[in-house]
Amino acid sequence: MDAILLQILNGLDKGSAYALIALGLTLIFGTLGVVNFAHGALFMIGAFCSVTLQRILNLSFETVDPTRTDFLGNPAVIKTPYVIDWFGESTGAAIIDWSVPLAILFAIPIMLVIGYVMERGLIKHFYKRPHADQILVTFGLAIVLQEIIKAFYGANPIQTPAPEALSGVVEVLPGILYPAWRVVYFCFSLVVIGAVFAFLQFTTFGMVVRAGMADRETVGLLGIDIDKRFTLMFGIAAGVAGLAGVMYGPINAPNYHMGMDFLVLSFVVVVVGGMGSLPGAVAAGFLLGILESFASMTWVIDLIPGINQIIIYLVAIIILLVRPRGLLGRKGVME
Amino acid sequence: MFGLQKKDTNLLLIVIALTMLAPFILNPFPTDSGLAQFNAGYPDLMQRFVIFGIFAIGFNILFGLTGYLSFGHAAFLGVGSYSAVWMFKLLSMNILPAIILSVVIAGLFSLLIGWISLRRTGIYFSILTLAFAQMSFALAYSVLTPITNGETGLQITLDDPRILGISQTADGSIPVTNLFGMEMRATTDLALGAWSFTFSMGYYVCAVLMILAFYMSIRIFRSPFGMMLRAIKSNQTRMNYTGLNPKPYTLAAFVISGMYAGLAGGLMASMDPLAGAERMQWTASGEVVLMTILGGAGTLIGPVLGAGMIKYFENIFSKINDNVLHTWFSFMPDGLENLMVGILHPFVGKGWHLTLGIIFMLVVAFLPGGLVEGGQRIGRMFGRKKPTDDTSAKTEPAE
Amino acid sequence: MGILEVKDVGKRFGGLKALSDVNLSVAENTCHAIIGPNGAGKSTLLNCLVGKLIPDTGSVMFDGQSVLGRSPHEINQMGISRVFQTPEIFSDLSVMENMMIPLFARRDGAYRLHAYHSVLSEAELVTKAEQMLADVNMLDKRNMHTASMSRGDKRRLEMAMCLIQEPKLLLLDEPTAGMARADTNNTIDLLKQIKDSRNITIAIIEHDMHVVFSLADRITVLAQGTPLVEDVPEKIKGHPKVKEAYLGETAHA
Amino acid sequence: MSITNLTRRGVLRTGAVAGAGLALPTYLSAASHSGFTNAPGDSTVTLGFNVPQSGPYADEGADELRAYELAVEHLNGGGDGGMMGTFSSKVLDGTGILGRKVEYVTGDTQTKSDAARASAKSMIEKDGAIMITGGSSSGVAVAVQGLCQEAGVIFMAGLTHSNDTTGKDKKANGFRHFFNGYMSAAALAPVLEGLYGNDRKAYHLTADYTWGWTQQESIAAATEALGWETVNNVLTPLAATDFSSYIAPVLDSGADVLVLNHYGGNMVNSLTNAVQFGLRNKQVNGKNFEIVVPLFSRLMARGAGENIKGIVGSTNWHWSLQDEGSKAFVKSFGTKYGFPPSQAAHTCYVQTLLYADAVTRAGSFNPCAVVEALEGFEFDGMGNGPTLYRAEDHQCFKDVLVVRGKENPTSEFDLLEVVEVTPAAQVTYSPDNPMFAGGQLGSCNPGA
Repeated sequence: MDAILLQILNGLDKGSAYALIALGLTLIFGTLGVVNFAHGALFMIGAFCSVTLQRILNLSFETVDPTRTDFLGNPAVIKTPYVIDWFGESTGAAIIDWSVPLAILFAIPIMLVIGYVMERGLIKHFYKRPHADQILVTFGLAIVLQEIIKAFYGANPIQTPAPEALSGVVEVLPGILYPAWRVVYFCFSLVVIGAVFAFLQFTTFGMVVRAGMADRETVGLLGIDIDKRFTLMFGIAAGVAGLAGVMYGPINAPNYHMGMDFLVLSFVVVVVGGMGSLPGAVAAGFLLGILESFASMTWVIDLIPGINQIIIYLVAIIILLVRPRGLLGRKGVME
Repeated sequence: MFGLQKKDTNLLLIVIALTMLAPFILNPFPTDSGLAQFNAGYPDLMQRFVIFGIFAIGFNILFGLTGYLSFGHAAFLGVGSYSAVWMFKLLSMNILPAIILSVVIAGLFSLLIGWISLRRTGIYFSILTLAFAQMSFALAYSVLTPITNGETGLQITLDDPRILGISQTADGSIPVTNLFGMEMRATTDLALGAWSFTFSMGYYVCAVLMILAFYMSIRIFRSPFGMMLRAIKSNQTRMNYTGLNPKPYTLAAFVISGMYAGLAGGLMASMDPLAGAERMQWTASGEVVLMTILGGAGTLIGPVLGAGMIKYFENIFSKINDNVLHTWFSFMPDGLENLMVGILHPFVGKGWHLTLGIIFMLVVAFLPGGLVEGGQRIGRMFGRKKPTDDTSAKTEPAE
Repeated sequence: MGILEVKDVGKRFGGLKALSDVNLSVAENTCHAIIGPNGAGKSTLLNCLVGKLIPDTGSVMFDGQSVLGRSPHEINQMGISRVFQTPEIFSDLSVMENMMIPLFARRDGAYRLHAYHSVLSEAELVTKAEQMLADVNMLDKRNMHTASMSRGDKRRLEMAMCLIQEPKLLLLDEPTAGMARADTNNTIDLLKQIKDSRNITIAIIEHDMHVVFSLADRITVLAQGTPLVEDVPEKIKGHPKVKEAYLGETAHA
Repeated sequence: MSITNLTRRGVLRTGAVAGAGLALPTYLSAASHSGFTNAPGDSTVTLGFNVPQSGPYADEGADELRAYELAVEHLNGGGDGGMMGTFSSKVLDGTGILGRKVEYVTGDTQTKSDAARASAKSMIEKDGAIMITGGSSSGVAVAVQGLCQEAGVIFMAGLTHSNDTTGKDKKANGFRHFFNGYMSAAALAPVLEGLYGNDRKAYHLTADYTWGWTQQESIAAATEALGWETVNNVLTPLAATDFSSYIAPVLDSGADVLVLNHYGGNMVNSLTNAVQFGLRNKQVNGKNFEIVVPLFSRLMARGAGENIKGIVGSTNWHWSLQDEGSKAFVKSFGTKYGFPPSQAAHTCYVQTLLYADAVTRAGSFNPCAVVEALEGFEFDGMGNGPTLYRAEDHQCFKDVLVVRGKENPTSEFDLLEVVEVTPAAQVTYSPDNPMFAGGQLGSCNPGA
């Protein structure tokens, strides 16, 4: 029983990442009608925002310590982060310790700007182009972005640890211990998802966007400049992907190709949820996360060897055959 | 000629000439010059050009004509490779039965996957094919290792039975793939002044098959069947109300393109008897999509150009290291030399992906019809229409 | 016994009754118009005839066979061709190719793999297509891409595509909707010419009374999913029930 | 300096007739002429360095490439000579190989068998490479080794740890200096016994592909011989990035040791996840819960950050070794690049020197002569103590390092501490060991 509860928890926190990425992806489909293969790269850039902040906070001045030697036998160079120098040992160390949560503040403006620049500078010109062209251009962009990150940060993963206080395990249910940061990630994703839904549901802006998603032409006829709003939506989608990435760092160390790793999965999630359906994306994200967790249980693998390798794809096939437009898809979108 | 219209005949003749003379065309630089780095006329790359050309031609029959974007075609290529290698292991090193089996198996496999996936259209179809291919990949990598030899890839070994051939040669080596005794590895070198050219048996076998595949694709493009496929892309409603059932047409196109992929896979294994699981991964499926779009989806020659371009970058640009760069600019003063190397460094060698990504973006931004459109524009600049493609076959890419 | 016999057809969408007790008989070689205010169920009825929708109750017999449960392409193969309200043509293909496709469909059935020979080598079909294009005054546009054609031309092309199949029944769904008066008149002329020169049954759904009265031999008036009256045009003109149905519509509009 | 294309196939030069339009087809098929593929000219010889430059192992690849460049520099008489000074064989004199200047070409394996073979083929066919070396995974190593056997050039494997490379997939033209799964297990077992006792329940997570399986098989066999019980072995998909759903069941499986048969990004993630779940702080069966990572790499240890502390594993070589060979290598590498070399760099450097030495001793570039010179070759001074290149399977037998993640690193490179140097004798197995059975070396192929 505990094992099953654990896997449900695990599925939920896996699903959080899927849901967050898929949410932005489906938002871009729904609003702009663009197949964005660079969305995974946005997630990756988000994760590297926290790497960057960590690097910035660890910017150090160097002093030579003649009493110690480095690996070549030369006098060792001791690095002291400026932050520690300025704020003192304890405050400085605390700031470095909390660099991942701090990176949220750092990442939001960066991701919005990246999203805005991407949309205005590139994606905008591809609204009227066939999906095939969109795929090619965004795929090219994804490669370029990840190669740039690789050039700066290398190919190996870089640890971005959670703050000391949140890196242990917590007892979520009696007798069930779970990593604290994963619980934080799950709650965080609920907040972000909630915020996006609330924004679309309760603001005028959101209403216009939703109307635009339903029928772009009509809204255009009302004299509303829907494009401008959609640009902002692209920024928001980028921001959501970025936040998902920032907070994901402590779960798995970021590397330059983590975006590609998530890209295909998040496409599957979006399609299983139903193209352009926000609740669908979220539901499918959590559903596939939980199923993936269950499929990796030993007795399941013993029962069906290899099931953990293919579960997501198998479920996707079954759902698409039973429900032609995914769980909550609308007719006529991307067919 | 060949039952084709004049324009198509010309195109075919050009393609024949280009493929047959490829060893010359691809080695334009003298062997000892610094630019020899850009020579692509060695057997392996030439074989890859035409093999991926076949793959892309086949993919284009499905995607270019019907607009159904399959993200799982690499699975058929992989299945073709595995079939061929198994033939080498069990039957003989003659490539003919191997290739026939790979086409047949890939055809059957695509029939199964197509039959299921074609119940859906648009992106739902794409995701279904993607899911099947990823499942094939994951299983080939792990659970199916007895058949696929997993991560290492299926190889031929000294103790394979090869009932119609020999398990090992007299000197204890693995026999070589051949076509009725003509070894695929055999090459002839030709030195011509400062130039040298390599003629490979394997390449010419692939080239002949590619020309046949290309010819078949022209026939299909111009046939009633090809027209029906374009009609499906254009308007399925009208198709239905004209008394036509689109499903068998798309399924046939799917299976034909799957067989092309199987042929490519079989040839790949014939040139180099190994079949690895990563041939089936989604990135490999994505690559053929990119080749087709890059070259020009729905055009006859575009996919071949796209395939050539991507393979060229993968094999030539990735090999330019700093050392080579320094050689090129060694005539400059040191500071300038280092500057030039510094500028180019991120784009070559390990940065070849970056260059490819930039090229994808540039091509799609400025040449919406792909490389073929670039060719047409150049042709127009010189005052005549380039005969590389027939506009009536060119259709708008898929929605 | 008409070529098309609709008996007791009913269709519901959720709680909404779209059609009920529809009975209709279209006699061979006549032009039968179905008119009625918006929401009367004309399009639903039409969709039931061509296999896009399946009625909940009743039967639809064409040429002695039931069409129910058959898919649109099978029904077309039985001899029913349909012209849409907004022309449905193959807009990525040339005019000539648009004409060849129905010819192949008529000759080879719903599916046949002709993958090897060229379309243009089918000399007999090409001649037929050219003749038909000449009939609709479009021969000069044979190599044009259809995407750039005017709406009137698209309509004519669609009509030609349907006619070249030599259907037993031609269904027209508001063929003049959204057309300028001159175009409408051209279309009327074209349809008249078709009607007079060929042995063909036409069923037409139309809003424009001018079109209906110029063409129809019989008229069925549909209101709220049920036929109100069926009669010859002269009698329909002054029929009180018809007036009521249409006035009701104007009152609500 | 020109390193491009100088050495096309030997026949080219001899058969070349400089004259416009005059063509001389020289041979058709693998007939006999100069005796072997890509025989070098009189002035230069080209080596092919085939390393992952893109994909997850790009950093390893970059380090391998640095080592190769260093080795070429040393062979050509540049730099401080590195391990050439400490190498027990003294035939290398800094004048290249057999008087020919060493040049090289590079390629990108992308850590894919297909791409690696394409890249190796291009070096052989286009650039006339006489030897191919490099790689950072076993799948690639086995694939390229097979290719080199067919093409008739020597393959000096880079980082490849699977038993299969010199087991069932061994080839006459291929040589491996790096250690393997069996050796890791044999070296680790006694250390594990010393640290954790012989009453342990082990839970294995294994990457679901050939390397993972052979690794797991080796470790399970070695630890079971100690008296450990293997509670479970769960195969994880290669593409997995989040291992939490595999880690969670460990908690109540009753196991008190977790063995992670993962490498690279998989290892970093699974270890990170295991630490997240608090496994390190757990008490099971009255003992501290322990994690073992059989194959360690410092580059990967850096990716795992803090999580690596106190974790035991094995490695082929570590820069902190104090023998003369290691010191000399670390010095010349560190001076040139500013940081210490990785084990991948070490094995690649050594392989290049060993090849050059073998050619020199054989007096010929002919692969068969090289094979003969390497088979049964015993040497020392290369950082791993006395080493044997065994003739039966072309595997090097040498000391294996058991290492542990350092609790208090003094620098960003100082992540591992050597717990024990397991002597070669203890990790040696017989050539017909069942874990290595099923393949044949075949005979050396000099190619066309």
